[in-house]
Amino acid sequence: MPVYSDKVMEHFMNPRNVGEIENPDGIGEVGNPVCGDMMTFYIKVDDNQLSDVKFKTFGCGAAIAVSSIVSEMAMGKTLEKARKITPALVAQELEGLPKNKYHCSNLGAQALNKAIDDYLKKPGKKVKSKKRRKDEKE
Amino acid sequence: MPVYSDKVMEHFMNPRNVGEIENPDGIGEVGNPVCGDMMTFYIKVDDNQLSDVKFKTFGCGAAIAVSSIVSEMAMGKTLEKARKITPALVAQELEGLPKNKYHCSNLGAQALNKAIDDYLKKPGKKVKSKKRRKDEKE
Amino acid sequence: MRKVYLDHAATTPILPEVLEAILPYFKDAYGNPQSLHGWGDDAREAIEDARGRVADLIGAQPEEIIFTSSGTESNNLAIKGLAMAQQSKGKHIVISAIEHFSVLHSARTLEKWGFELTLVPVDRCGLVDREDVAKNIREDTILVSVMHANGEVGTIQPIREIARLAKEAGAIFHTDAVATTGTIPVNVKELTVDALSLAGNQLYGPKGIGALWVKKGVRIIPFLDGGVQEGGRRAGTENVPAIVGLGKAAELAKEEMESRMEHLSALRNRLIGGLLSRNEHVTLTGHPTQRLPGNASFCIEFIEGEATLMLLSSKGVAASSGSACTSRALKASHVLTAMGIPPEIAQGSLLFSLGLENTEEDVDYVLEAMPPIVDKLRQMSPLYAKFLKGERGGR
Amino acid sequence: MRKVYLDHAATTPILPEVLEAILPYFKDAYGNPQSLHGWGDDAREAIEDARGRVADLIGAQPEEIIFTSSGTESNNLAIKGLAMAQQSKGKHIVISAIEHFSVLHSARTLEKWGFELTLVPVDRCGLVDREDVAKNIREDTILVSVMHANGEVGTIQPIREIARLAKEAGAIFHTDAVATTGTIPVNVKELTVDALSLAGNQLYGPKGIGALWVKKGVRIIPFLDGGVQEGGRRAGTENVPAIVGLGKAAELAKEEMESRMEHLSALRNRLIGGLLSRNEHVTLTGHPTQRLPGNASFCIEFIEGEATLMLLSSKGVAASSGSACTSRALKASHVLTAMGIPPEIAQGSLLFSLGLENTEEDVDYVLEAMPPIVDKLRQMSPLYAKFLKGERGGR
Ligand SMILES: Cc1ncc(COP(=O)(O)O)c(C=O)c1O
Ligand SMILES: Cc1ncc(COP(=O)(O)O)c(C=O)c1O
Repeated sequence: MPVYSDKVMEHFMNPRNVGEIENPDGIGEVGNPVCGDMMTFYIKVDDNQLSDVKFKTFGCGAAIAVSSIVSEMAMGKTLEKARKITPALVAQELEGLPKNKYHCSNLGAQALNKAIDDYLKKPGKKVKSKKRRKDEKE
Repeated sequence: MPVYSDKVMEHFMNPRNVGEIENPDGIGEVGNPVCGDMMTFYIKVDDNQLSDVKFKTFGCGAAIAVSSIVSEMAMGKTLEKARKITPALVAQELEGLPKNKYHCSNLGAQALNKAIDDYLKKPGKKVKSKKRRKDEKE
Repeated sequence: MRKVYLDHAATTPILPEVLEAILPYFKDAYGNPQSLHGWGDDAREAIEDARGRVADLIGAQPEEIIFTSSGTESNNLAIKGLAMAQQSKGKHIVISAIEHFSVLHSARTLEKWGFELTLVPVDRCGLVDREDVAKNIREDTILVSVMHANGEVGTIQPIREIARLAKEAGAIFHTDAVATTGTIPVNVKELTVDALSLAGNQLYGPKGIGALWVKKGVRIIPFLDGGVQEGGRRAGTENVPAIVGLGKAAELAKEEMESRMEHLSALRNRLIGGLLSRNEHVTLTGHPTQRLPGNASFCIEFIEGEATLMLLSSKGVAASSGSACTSRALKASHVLTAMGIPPEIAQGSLLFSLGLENTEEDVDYVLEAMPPIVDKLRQMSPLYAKFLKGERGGR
Repeated sequence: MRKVYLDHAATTPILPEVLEAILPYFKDAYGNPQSLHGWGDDAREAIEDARGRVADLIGAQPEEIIFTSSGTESNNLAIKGLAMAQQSKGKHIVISAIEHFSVLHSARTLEKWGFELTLVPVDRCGLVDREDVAKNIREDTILVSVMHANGEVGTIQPIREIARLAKEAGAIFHTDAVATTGTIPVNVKELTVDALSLAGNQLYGPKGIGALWVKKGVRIIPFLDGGVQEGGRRAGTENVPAIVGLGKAAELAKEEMESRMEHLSALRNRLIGGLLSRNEHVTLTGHPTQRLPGNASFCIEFIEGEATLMLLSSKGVAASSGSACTSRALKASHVLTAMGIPPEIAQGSLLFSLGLENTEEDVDYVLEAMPPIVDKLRQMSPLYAKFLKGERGGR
C-alpha cells in the first residue's frame, strides 16, 4: 500500500456509515469521477445536531477511509462543531496520510460542509430550527 | 589477459633468442619507450643467411611474443626470405593478436628489416657478400 | 492465505536457474572484466558468453548488443543517442502516444534541446494507425520509435509494417521491446528495425540490467560518458552478475518460448473469460487478439482501481492499475487516455499480468475473489447508485 | 598456486554478510517498489532502509540520496544534471585534470553543449593546487568538481578547502568519492560539499549500484528520463537487491571503518617498504602520506606494465597498471601524465590495491614474486641495457 497507516487501513477495510439516508436533511456532493474521487454525504439534523451521517464514495483507499472517519467524527456533533472538522484534523485522526493523498482529506471535510450548507439553505430550515429552539426554551 | 592466444602466452613466458649479439652485422631499433614499445634486433649474417638473430624488447606481452616469434621465423633464412616476414604472417604464426595489438606485429617485422637494412648499408658488405659468393662459385 | 502474484508487468521473479547462474559471480568470480588477470578473464568471458545468448534470443550479432542498467536506460540511450547522432540530417522525431515514459520523456528532453516531436495517436484497441505514422513522417524526420507491445494493455503493434514506413523515408526505426522480449518471439531481422530495447526484469532475469541492440552500421552517441566498456558505447563497470543473469534468462526464454506462450495464453483466456462472465459492467482494454499472452487488463466501471487493488491485496492477490489514484502524479494512465477511454472509466483500470509460476488455481482464486470486491466497492459508490437510478451523472 | 587479489581499485569482492542480505530480494521478495501490494511494500521498505544506511555512512539525510546504477552514472548525473540546472547563472565548469573519465568525459560532453571547461593541474604528488582552483574560478563558474581521492595513485585531496573556494564564488561543488566512501571517513557536512558520488563495488557491495548525494535545496536535472522513481530524479525500476546490498555494505563500512583502515595501512606500508627496498629504480607514485590506506602504486623503470601484470598473473597475483599498453586506447593514464610523470616512466606503472581479505602472507608472497619478474623483464629490456651502459636514451 502507499504507506497507509493502520488506522487508514482499518477504516478502508471496515468503513463506518456507508450508505444513503432516505429523505436526508442535507446532501453534499464533491469531487468528480473524472478526477478520480467523488464523495456524497447525507446528513440528518435533529435539534442542530447531526443525528445521522452517511456517505457514498467513489475513490481510492484514502478517500474511503477519509469518508468513514469524517462520518464518525461528525456523528452527534452540533453543526457548529461539525464545521470545525478540518482537513488537518481528519489527517491527524487517521494517523497521517501520504502527501499525494492530502486532497482526499480536503474532500471529506468539504463534502460534510456542503451537506450542512445544503441543509441550512433549505427554505425555512435555518429559521425554523433556530426559532423552534428559541420557542422551546421560552 | 587481453585475450592472447596460447601461442602468444607461450612465447611471452618463454621468449626465444633474447639478448644481444656481440659485434652484430646489423642492428635494427624501432619504436620508442614514450609510446610504450621499443624493440632492438641484432643479426649475424653468414653467406646471405641469418645465422643468428637476437632481440631486446621493452613493451607489452604482445611486443615480447612478437619479437620472439620473429626471431624464430627469421633464424636461418636468407635475407630475401627474411624480408618476406610480414606483420600479417607474424600475427598468423602467433594464432592471432587482439586488434589493438596489431601494431606490435608491425614493429617486429620493421625491426628485423631495419637490422637487415643496417647490414646492407654497411660499406662493402653488400657487394662483398655477393662478390664472394660469385667468386666461390667460379 | 493464498498468495497470487499477478503483477508480472511490474517485474517478474527470477528463475532458480538464473539465480544459480548468477551466484558464482557474486562469490569467487568477482573480477572486473576490464582487468588484466584471471579474475578479469573469468568476468570478461562470462559477459561475452551472456552477450551471445542475448543476441541469440533476438537474432542479432553479439557485438551489436550494448548492456545497460535497465529498460529505461536502454530507451534513454536509444532515443537520445540515435537522435543526437542523426541531427545533421534533421531534427524531427515521431513516437506513439502510448510509449513508456522512458521513451516519451526522453523525447520531451530532446524537444528542450531543439528537436521537434510528433506523437501519433492510437485507436480504441491501442493500435498505432499506420497511415497516421506515414502522414507524420517528414523530410526531416530522423527517428521513429514505436513500442513492440504495451505492458499495460497488452496490445502488440505491427512493427514490421511501421518500420517499413520509417525506412522508406530514410529515418532510423527504434522499438521498445521491453514488454515482449522473452515473452513472444522477437527477431530483429523479421521486425526489420534498427534498434531495440529489452530488460532483464521482464523475462525472469534480474533487475538492474537491460540491453540495447543497435544494428551494425547505425551510429549512436553514448549516453553514459566515461570508460571504454561496451565498445565505448556505455561506460561504467559492467554489472557482471546481472549480465550473466540476463544471458541465462535469455537462453531459457528461447528454449521455452512456445510452451510459455501456451501456458500464459490459456491462463489469460480463462481469466478474461471468467472475469467478464462473472462481473457486470467490466470491459477488456487493449486489443482482443493482438495481445501479450499474459495480459488481462480491464476497466471495472463505477469503482476505482486503487481501492480494488487494496482489497485484492487483502486477499493475497497482487495486481496493478492505471487509475489516477494509483499514480504518484494522480493522473490516469496516458495509455488509457490515448486510447480514448473516458477518465471516469479509466479510474476503474485493473491489470492482471500473468507469469510462468501462475496456475489455473491462481486464476480461479482471483475469479472467486473478484465479485465480492466489486460488489463491496459498488455498494459504496455514488456512481453506481446513480447508474442504478438511471440518473444523469451515472453513466 | 597461491591466489592474491590486489586489484581492489578495479572492484572489491562482496562480503558474505552483504550477499546474505541480498539473497532474499532475489528469491521471494522480488516485487517492484512502485507496486501497490505486499510484494511492493517489502521491496519499498527494503530500499528505504538501505537509503537510511547509506545516508548514515556519509552523514546525510535519507531523502538526499539518489540511487543510480554505478559510480559512472552518479558522476554523469552530477556533472550534467547540476550544470544543466545552473546554466542560467553561467556556463563555466572547473574540474581537476585527474578526474575519473566519467567526470572528465561528462564535462567534455557539456563542452559540446556550449559550456566552457577548465582543467586545473595537479602537482607531482597528484595534489590539486588550491591557488590554481581559486585562479580559475570566474564570475560565470557554476560548478567545480574535484575527486576526493584518486584510485590509481591514492592521493587524497583537501576537499574542504577546495570546496570553500567554490562556495565563496557562488559555485556548486561536487566531489567524486567513489574511491573513498567506505574506505576512509566521508562526511558531507565536514567536507562541506553540495553533491557527492559513491559506488557499491568499491566498498565490498555489489556491482551495478551507485548513489549520488545532493544536498537538500540544490537543484539537479534528471539524467535518466522516465518514471517517478527516486523522487522523480532517477527513472527506472529500482535495482532492489543491489540497493539492499549497498545498504548493508554501507552499514558494515561504518562499523568497521577504523579497523579496516588500520589493517589496510599496515599492509600497504609493508608492501611499499618491501618493494622499494627489494627492487632498484622503483618510485612510489601519488602522495607519500595523504593516500588511500590500501593504495600502493609505483613506477618500475625500464619495464612495461602489461608485461609485469602478465608475469604477476602467472604467479596468481592480480594487480593493475596505468601504462599505455594496458589501456584499450594505448595511451598512458591521464592521471600519471597530469602528475608530470614522463611517458617512458609511466609505462612502468604498477598498482597494487589492497583489500580486507588480504594478509601479511599475501604481501610477502608478492614481495617475493616481484624481483625475479622485474629482473626477467629488465634482462629483456633495451632501455635497461642502455641504462647500464650509461648511454643516452637509457635514462
Ligand atoms: C514497454 C516498457 N518499456 C520500458 C520499461 C522500463 O523498464 P524499467 O523500469 O525496468 O527501466 C517498461 C517497464 O515496465 C516497459 O514496460
Ligand atoms: C574515482 C572513481 N570515480 C568513478 C569510478 C567509476 O565507477 P564505475 O566504473 O563502477 O562506474 C571509479 C571506478 O573505479 C573511480 O575510481
